[in-house]
Amino acid sequence: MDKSKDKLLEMYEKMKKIRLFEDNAIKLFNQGLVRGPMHVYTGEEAVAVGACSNLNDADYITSTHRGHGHCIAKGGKVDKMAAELLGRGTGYCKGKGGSMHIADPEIGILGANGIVAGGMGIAAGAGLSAKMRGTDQAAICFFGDGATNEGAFHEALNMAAIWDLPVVFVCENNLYGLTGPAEEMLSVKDVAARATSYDIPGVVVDGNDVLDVYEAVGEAVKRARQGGGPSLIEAKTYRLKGHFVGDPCVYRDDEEVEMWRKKEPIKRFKKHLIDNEGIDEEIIAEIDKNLEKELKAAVKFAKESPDPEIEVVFEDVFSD
Amino acid sequence: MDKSKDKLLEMYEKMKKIRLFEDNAIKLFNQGLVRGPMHVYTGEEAVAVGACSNLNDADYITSTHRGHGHCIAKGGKVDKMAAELLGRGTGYCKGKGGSMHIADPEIGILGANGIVAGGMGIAAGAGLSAKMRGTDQAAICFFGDGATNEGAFHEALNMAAIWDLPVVFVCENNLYGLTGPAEEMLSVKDVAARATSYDIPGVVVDGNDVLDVYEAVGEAVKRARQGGGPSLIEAKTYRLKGHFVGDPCVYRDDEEVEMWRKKEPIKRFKKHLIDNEGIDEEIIAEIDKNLEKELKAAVKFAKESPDPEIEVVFEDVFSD
Amino acid sequence: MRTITVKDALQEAIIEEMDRDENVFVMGEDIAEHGGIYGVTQGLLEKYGKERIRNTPISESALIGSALGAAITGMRPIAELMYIDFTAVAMDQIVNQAAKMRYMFGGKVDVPLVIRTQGGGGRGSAAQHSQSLEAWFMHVPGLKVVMPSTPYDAKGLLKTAIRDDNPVMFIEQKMAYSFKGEVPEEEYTIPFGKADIKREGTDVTLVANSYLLPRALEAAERMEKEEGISTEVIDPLTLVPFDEETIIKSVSKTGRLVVTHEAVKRGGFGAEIAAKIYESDAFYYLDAPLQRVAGLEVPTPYSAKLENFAMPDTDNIADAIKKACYVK
Amino acid sequence: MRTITVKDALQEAIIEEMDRDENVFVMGEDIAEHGGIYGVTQGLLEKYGKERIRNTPISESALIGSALGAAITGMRPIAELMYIDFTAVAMDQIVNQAAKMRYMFGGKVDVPLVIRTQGGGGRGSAAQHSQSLEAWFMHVPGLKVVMPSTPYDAKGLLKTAIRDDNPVMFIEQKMAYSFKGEVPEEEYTIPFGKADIKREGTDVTLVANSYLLPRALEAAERMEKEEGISTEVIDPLTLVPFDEETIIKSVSKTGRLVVTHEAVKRGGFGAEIAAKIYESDAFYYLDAPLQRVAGLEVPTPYSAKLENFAMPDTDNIADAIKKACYVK
Ligand SMILES: Cc1ncc(C[n+]2csc(CCOP(=O)(O)OP(=O)(O)O)c2C)c(N)n1
Ligand SMILES: Cc1ncc(C[n+]2csc(CCOP(=O)(O)OP(=O)(O)O)c2C)c(N)n1
Ligand SMILES: [Mg+2]
Ligand SMILES: [Mg+2]
Repeated sequence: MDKSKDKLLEMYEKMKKIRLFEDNAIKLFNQGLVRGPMHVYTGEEAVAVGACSNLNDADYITSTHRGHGHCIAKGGKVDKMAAELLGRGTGYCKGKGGSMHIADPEIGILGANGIVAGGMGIAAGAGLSAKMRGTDQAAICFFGDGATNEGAFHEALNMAAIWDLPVVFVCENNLYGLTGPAEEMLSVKDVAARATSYDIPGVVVDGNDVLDVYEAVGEAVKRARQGGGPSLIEAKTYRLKGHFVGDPCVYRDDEEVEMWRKKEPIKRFKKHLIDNEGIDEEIIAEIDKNLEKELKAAVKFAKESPDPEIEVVFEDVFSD
Repeated sequence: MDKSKDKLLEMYEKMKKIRLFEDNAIKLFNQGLVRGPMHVYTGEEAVAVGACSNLNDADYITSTHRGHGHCIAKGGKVDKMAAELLGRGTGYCKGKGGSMHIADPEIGILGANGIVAGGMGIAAGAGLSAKMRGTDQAAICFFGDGATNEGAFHEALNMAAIWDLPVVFVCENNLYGLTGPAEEMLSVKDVAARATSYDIPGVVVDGNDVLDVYEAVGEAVKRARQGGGPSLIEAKTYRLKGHFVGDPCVYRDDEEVEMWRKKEPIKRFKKHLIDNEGIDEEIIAEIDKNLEKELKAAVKFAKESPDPEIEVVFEDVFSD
Repeated sequence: MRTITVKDALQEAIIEEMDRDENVFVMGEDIAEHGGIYGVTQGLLEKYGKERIRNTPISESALIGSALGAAITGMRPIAELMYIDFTAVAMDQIVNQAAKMRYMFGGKVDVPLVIRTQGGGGRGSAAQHSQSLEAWFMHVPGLKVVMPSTPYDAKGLLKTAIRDDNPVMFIEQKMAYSFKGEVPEEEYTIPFGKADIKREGTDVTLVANSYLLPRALEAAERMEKEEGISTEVIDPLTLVPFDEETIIKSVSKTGRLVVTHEAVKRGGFGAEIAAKIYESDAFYYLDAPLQRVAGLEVPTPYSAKLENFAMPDTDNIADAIKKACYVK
Repeated sequence: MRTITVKDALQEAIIEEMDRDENVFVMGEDIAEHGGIYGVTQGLLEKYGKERIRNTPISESALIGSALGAAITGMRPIAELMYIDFTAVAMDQIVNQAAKMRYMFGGKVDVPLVIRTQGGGGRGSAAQHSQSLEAWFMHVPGLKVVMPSTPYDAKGLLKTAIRDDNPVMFIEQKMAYSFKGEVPEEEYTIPFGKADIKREGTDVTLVANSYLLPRALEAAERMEKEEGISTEVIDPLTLVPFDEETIIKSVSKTGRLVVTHEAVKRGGFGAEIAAKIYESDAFYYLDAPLQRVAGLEVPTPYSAKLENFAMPDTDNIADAIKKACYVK
């Protein structure tokens, strides 16, 4: 398990990049430049980054409606992402996908997904494919607490388990579905307990502690690559923003949000880097500054990019 | 828990009635009088009878493609069932349903179901309805081991659990789906272990021991009526015939069938009644004789019943 | 008369029917505190409590399945399926169970189940949240299919749906919740299977509903003014049951048919209406080829420019009217 | 030439493509030892082993989902969905995921996925095992829809489907597996989007496919003999892509159109074909109203008497030919 300073700083950088991307995304949304529902990942950065830090470009992820974080963590480019949010022709999907469908199969990002639990079977299939092709690729399947009440969750976990597929199922338990509290909607306290149904490891981790996630998912990825089959990892976390941008959040109170803001993963990791890893605050400041620049450039790129040509509407229905 | 001789004899009678019904059904099928796939319950009688012996007419059941046993156990009439198998106008569904859709909502039989796990949400809904209407009705939901890999299983159990619905989920684990061995297709040894996912009781019973089923389901029904919520009961059993009538059974060997034939539930219960309950063999012989008559009459009724009138095809699409 | 939105009209219908019959209740995702994703049930939790305004887990198959189970055992559920695209995860319970149950059981059950859902484009919700899938349900015997446009129709039809003893797919449109119109204070219902002639005309028959109805009316006005074409605009209100008679009569008079819907053209309800005309006696009065104005045969794209291009609009409808009348 | 069944022709296609490309594999319920519920994959387990002839749990959503996941990461799965009725439990993965993925991702993936399934009536399988649902899939951009009838077509089209880089719904018919016909030993494929004129004629155009094609041909023969009517019988082979040209050309010649399908009439593919004719230049050559010969608008009943009545047959088609030609 690589815990070199470089690796740790790379993780910090990715988390921060996600945060800044979302800050900008919200701004763009509020400027009326983003359409449709947009779900931001603010506060959950440690999960995507901790998990994906165990993967390389050949590995796969499937993502969700709240997908920006997964995409960045797996190596997605913020300029193409921003352009996609703005529906521009230079975006990841030529402006045809938007926030909920950003994908980059070349680096294993098998797509955000607008259907809750819609990606879980796909992740199993990517794992099946890796296994049949005899590679050591692994797949991480991201999904929320709410998604664990979908039938698709159950079917995919059973299938992955019986075939020992190299898939790590990472549940982001952020306490709510859209507005439905996990407490009311889930018949178990810990999603991880559902691993029992598939006779696979079920592990709870602190989803706001990137190293905790990194390690647990690392174990699971290793197991997966070695033919040991799937795992279910539940990362307890919280979304600091509403379900979608503009959510009045009538279903939760401010104290709860405040309480979680204190456990916010980026500051926490920064503190750890400085306090325990002997990393210079200035190095971090430098990273932050570069990221600010990168994001600024990405937004500029997006804004200056043209809308797709009308002909694009007819393309890509079929491959020929 | 009623274990009077009358009750026990009633249970014996029902089990035997199921057996005889299926024997006749197979005969009718082989005479070319039954169409489509027909799945018989031979060897699993103790499950339906043990379970339904805890219900009264106001309670509900949902059933499966292998539904004859559940129907008889809940009080269904063999003449109307036989007529339905033959597609006659006097059948339970006027000949429009056939084996896989026999229903008698008046006595709580909410239908056999051609879709694996198709009845599970319906059972939850019947429980919800009972709860909302403030009655103490309970619902038993029957399904197979194969069905527990369907998403609908998972969704229904979670829903029933969070709302404490009065539903008892009874899994007939007969070791196979259609041809898929539970051993290979299920990621757990015991279906009952899946109860953990819903934080509800999960119990394994000997599905070939009618009293074992009766007691475990009885507990669960009591709990359900009292607002204690759902349970998952796994009855280990075996179908002595093929999946459907005509199944070449290439996926299992004769020894296995022979082994289970020895554990066959009706002989076993009969022995228990005579050996331990002091019931006279002649009383049982009398029951058998009467059942033979009843079944003969049912088959006669079915065969002599006319096909439905053509106009019937247009009826019942909508209620008006 | 007072003017209210479709959203409020739908809510009034629900309130009136819940007050009228204690067995009516609402279940769905995020319908309680949040009031539903488009706000139709806002405030109802406070009024009726969480038993009758019942939030469900994200389990659409169990949502419809349990609503169905409740419907056949004495209750009258209104199940809200957040987006019509999500019918895809509940299709078995809608199509194989709810729609067929009465028939399969030989008439032994009533199924008083309303499935409220919404579809269509216009908000950049992209391919998995913008579909128009009414044609799927129209093709399934045992389902009634309702698609209102105006607040008046939305309210009257929803009340009828709730009182109906059969499964009803009640399909709203996300952009149409804010449509405004007159709705009387007095109670009323609107029968299923009776089309509404929204505008009389003599030269061409235009069938339109839901989000496109106002666009159709606008196109009709414009063509009257600009080209002197008199367009009869008919809203079927319900696709099942379908009022063939009114449309056949109209086309027999005008000889020209334009149909518009948001759903992609291939296999949309426009095809069925066209076939009904082509096989009816109206055939003998036809003066021009059919014009269909429908969604492009592509998944809904996200970008405003592309989505707008992919959706029918007033201009497209006006063009079709002209084409149907051989006006260049 | 040798004569084989549709079942054997399908199996030959699978074998040839599996031999040709090691990434092709089959997955589905009960397809291994048992060889599939209608026997198409019988014997393949012995030949290819359980990795490539892969039995799945009863989990249709995961079946299609995992096939899709495999398809976009280098494999070419053939997923067998036992009955088309069960697409209802996998609809999201077919419609929201597989069909739209390439488009949503801006062209970034190929989706070489074949979904083989079977539908239709004739065996007393009742309402949940007898549907004809091709119209649902035809209405979803991004899916190709294939419905073969003869062994020759079944083999050639399945090979094309397996080589196609897009999701293909390959829809068989349960009674048609035993259809026999000539199939060459030599390799061949059949292109998508090219209709096949199965019988030439001049008086009326009859569109038919799948199980009803032989009935249509029989009706055509009978009408030739009994009434001197010359019927042109066209099998579209693929509903998506659809060969409009051939049918428009035929109807422009005959002026009369009969369409038959097992699916219920309302919203079936006959409506779409009718609409295509009505909106094409063939309109100007039409001499008679459309005739549709389709399933009754009811769930499929179990009893033989009722089911036979609910399904179209040779007599119904012959009657429609006569009607289209104004022969009483
Ligand atoms: C099948 C389906 N049902 C409902 C929705 C609407 N929806 C979008 S996100 C969401 C909540 C998902 O909750 P969770 O899985 O916990 O993820 P989170 O949003 O908390 O990250 C819902 C209900 C959907 N997109 N798809
Ligand atoms: C959704 C669905 N998938 C597949 C089938 C085909 N099928 C019918 S019965 C059956 C096996 C069911 O196994 P199990 O649940 O164990 O019940 P058993 O037959 O053993 O009683 C299958 C696969 C179906 N009817 N419905
Ligand atoms: Mg959540
Ligand atoms: Mg079984």
